[in-house]
Amino acid sequence: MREVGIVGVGMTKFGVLGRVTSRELATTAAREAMEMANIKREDVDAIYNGILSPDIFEHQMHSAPGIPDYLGLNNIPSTRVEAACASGGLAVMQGIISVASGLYDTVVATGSEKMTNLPTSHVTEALAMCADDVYEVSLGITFPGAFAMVARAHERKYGTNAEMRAAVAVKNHKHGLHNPLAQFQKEITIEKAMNSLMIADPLTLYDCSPITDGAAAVVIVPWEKAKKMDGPKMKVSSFAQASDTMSLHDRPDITGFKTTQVAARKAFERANLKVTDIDFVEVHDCFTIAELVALEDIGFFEKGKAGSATLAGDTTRGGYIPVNISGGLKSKGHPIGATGVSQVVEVFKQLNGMAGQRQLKDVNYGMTQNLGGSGSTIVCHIFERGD
Amino acid sequence: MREVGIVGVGMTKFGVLGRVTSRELATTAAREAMEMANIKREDVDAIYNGILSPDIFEHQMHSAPGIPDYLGLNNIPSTRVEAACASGGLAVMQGIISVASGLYDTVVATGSEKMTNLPTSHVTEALAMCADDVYEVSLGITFPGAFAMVARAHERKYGTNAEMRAAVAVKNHKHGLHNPLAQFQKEITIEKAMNSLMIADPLTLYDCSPITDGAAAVVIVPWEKAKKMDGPKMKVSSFAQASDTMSLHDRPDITGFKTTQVAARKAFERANLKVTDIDFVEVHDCFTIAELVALEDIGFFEKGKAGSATLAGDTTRGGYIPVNISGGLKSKGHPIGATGVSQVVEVFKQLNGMAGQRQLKDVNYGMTQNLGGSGSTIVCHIFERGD
Amino acid sequence: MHREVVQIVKSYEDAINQNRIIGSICEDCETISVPPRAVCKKCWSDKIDFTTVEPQGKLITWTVIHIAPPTYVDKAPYILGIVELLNGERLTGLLRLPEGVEPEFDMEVEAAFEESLEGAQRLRWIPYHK
Amino acid sequence: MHREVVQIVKSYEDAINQNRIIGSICEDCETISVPPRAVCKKCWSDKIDFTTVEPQGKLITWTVIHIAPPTYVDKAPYILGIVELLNGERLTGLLRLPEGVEPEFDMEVEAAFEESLEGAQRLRWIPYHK
Ligand SMILES: [Zn+2]
Ligand SMILES: [Zn+2]
Repeated sequence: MREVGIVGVGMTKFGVLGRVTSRELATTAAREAMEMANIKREDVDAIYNGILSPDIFEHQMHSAPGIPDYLGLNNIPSTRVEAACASGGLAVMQGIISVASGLYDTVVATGSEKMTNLPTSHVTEALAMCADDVYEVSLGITFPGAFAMVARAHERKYGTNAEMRAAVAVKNHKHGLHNPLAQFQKEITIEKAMNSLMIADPLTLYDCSPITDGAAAVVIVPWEKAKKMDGPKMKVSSFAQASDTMSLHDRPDITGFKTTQVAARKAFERANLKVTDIDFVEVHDCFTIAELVALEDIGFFEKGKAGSATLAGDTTRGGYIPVNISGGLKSKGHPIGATGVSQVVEVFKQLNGMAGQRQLKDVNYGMTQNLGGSGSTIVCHIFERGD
Repeated sequence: MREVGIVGVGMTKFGVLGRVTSRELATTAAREAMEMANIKREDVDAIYNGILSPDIFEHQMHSAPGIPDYLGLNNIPSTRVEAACASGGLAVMQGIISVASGLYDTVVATGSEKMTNLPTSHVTEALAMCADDVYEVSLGITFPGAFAMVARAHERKYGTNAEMRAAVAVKNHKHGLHNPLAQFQKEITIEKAMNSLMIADPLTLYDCSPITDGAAAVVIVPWEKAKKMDGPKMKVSSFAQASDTMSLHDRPDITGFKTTQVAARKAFERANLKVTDIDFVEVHDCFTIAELVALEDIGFFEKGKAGSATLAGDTTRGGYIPVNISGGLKSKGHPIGATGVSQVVEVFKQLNGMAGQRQLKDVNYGMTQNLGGSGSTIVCHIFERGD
Repeated sequence: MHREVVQIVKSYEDAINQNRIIGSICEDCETISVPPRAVCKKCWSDKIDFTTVEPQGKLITWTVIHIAPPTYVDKAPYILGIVELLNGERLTGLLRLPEGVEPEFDMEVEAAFEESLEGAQRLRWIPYHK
Repeated sequence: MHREVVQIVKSYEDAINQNRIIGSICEDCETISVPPRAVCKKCWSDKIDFTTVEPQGKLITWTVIHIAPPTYVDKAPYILGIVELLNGERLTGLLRLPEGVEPEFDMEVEAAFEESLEGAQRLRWIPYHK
């Protein structure tokens, strides 16, 4: 496989965006990314689009061809991939594979979702459909519910409590303050988080990421080509994907996700890197417990230690490992298909000194972890500075 | 890119299959393909699944991880792709790219759909959602309606009439007689087809493919590996994908699909073959007019000539170019995500002398053309004998 | 660098709600697109403005839909066609013809707007009255 | 060569409709899976049979769902948990506890079956009565 790089990124405002289609959002993000990459439009060979369910949210299937259509890029291949909340990361990964293979020289990977058309209970149902319909959804499971069961199992085994989970929310809201594209720019307190509305016991409103509209995009080219380009860039060090059972109950251990462990280990092996080489990470904090579990499963902390580490400030800017400097799903928002792509966008901006007020210093390697379902799909990427 | 081959195929019965999930269907087809390939289960590196909308048909998203789950293949990557009725062909193509890249050595590409849970009007709506929601679906378009408008434009320009369309249905039903996995094994007459229930004028019931449950699967490996294997095999000569505008009205010419023209031309170029090198073809006859248009757009016949050629018997077994020997979507059935994979299954069986009563003689090159939406996505493959 | 989202679909729907059909017009090459587009289909410029187009055209193809989705079952059979506007751009739409009038190629039609509906689905085409 | 489709989900649902929980049992290695599987999760054999399992177990984790999907809104808040059966296999299910009884780790439960419903969703877990 050829080495591959990213040479441009784009992202819409994340939030409640009114009457706009995911297709318009994806097109906007793609145009920004292509402009940053300064590529000629006729050079785009293919598009990938990660999106959860335009079917349910927008009464629209077959979303992918709509993007080159709106971009005026006639007849190029455009492929939708779906892996629940990991759809965006997977679109980036499939784009990387297609360039690494030698098939395409310039690919735009996009992620998008328009969720706020539906009332909350309908969104809750749509997301629940990423769990096993027969053995979980028909019994009334929700995604907060699935992660609540993980949180309770984790608390029993390791003592990870509500305060530790709230500390994740507080930290990510604080990080999001400096991300103008984030859905929220507002600080919260541990007390406020712990006393917010109960969603799925023990998870409260502030343990959960919001319902969001938005899109993000990246431009992928062979690294040999990227090196000759003047603009910002980063190299894809490695990527990996893993799957697990659809039903949470079918896994021997639910205090972690084996998929994250497998995907992260593969990503480290393929990049010939160790976890200590990573300078910052964007993990999938759809729920606060998910961030803690991700940090343990990747190996930044021993099992059971991420909660106290978060309380101690180890995961904030200037801490041992800065986690979700973008604000994470919690504060940045979680437009499902866009999320995994927006994680890559954040790594790109950090590695190229384009992150404005939230810029980290001296960062060489950034990592992303994007989760789908109750961890049934995980996609990890590692990127390195391009200069 | 590495050269790639197919070394095993599987396909469930296509039809009305009762209480069974698309996941069980995909798993069954995958097991059959893996058994034919005689690969060790632990050698499977990844799975791709083409499926239109488990969301709408089965209240289930995130279908892909469910397949390795049911196969007992823990933690391997599993990716869903969706491109309307071209989802299956696209899953095969993404699987081929991933093996050609060097990333994976053994990939199972599956296609599946469980459609008959819903009443016909709801299926009609779900399929219509592959058109443009804002500019077409909100106005009441259906897929028979979209192809009816193509048929009428084609009739005006080239005189392709109801009898010629009916001849496609008659021919494919005749072919399907010899396919035990086809939904229908029954001959029809031109008169019966022309006088059947009007669906979307001028298309009648027998111009349309049925609503079907089913799955199909193929095993993809590097050609270097395939050559050393004892069982049946075929080589992937080439593949290509193209997109077009979502809305039919946005295209200058609707008497054909530019996507088919572009994808077929690319496939011929990449394989260094001419249309006259192809011994038989499986095209996407979701509607009778679609077969005629496909044959013209690929180049088997001049524009406007496929209808009279079909009436003359040029597309039947023993004709100039045998088309849809499997029975096509018309007689074999059209379980959306499975269709494109089942086309590849048919080419494999023909090239390996495994097609039973419908076996063609002396065939070296087979081609597939899989269509999504009103031609907004096309995926073409060319395969050659492996011995 | 950061791009604001241009709400093209909303602009189109808002116009239809005001009984107007709009297209986009490219400031660079003057190409008009109906429905409107954020990116010019000819020169890829994104400097676009909206313009109201003549709501008349001719029927270039059509179908009569007998088997309809649930929301349209009550209306079936209904005539759906593609109309080529005077400027050459095209739109899909529902035809509302007087009793006894059949659709035919190149039939001249003009836009009407359904009163009870909202957005893009308000658009209807009726025979042109000179 | 050709494989018939084994309707595992249907078999499970049919059993639940008869107030039984079934698993698959591998004819080669005797591994039991609940819910049943067409392929043995241990040895990958597809020689499987169905077996009725003891409808008792203990609660290993749970949640109380307050914000529910539309079809469950009327029931919220409700308790959903994972039950480890006596044979070590696990199932997700709804808990129906008497007033004043709170869920706790390792609480012993047994299956009950909702009368008005069909299929997998009939399953409920209630405190075990020795
Ligand atoms: Zn222009
Ligand atoms: Zn066994």
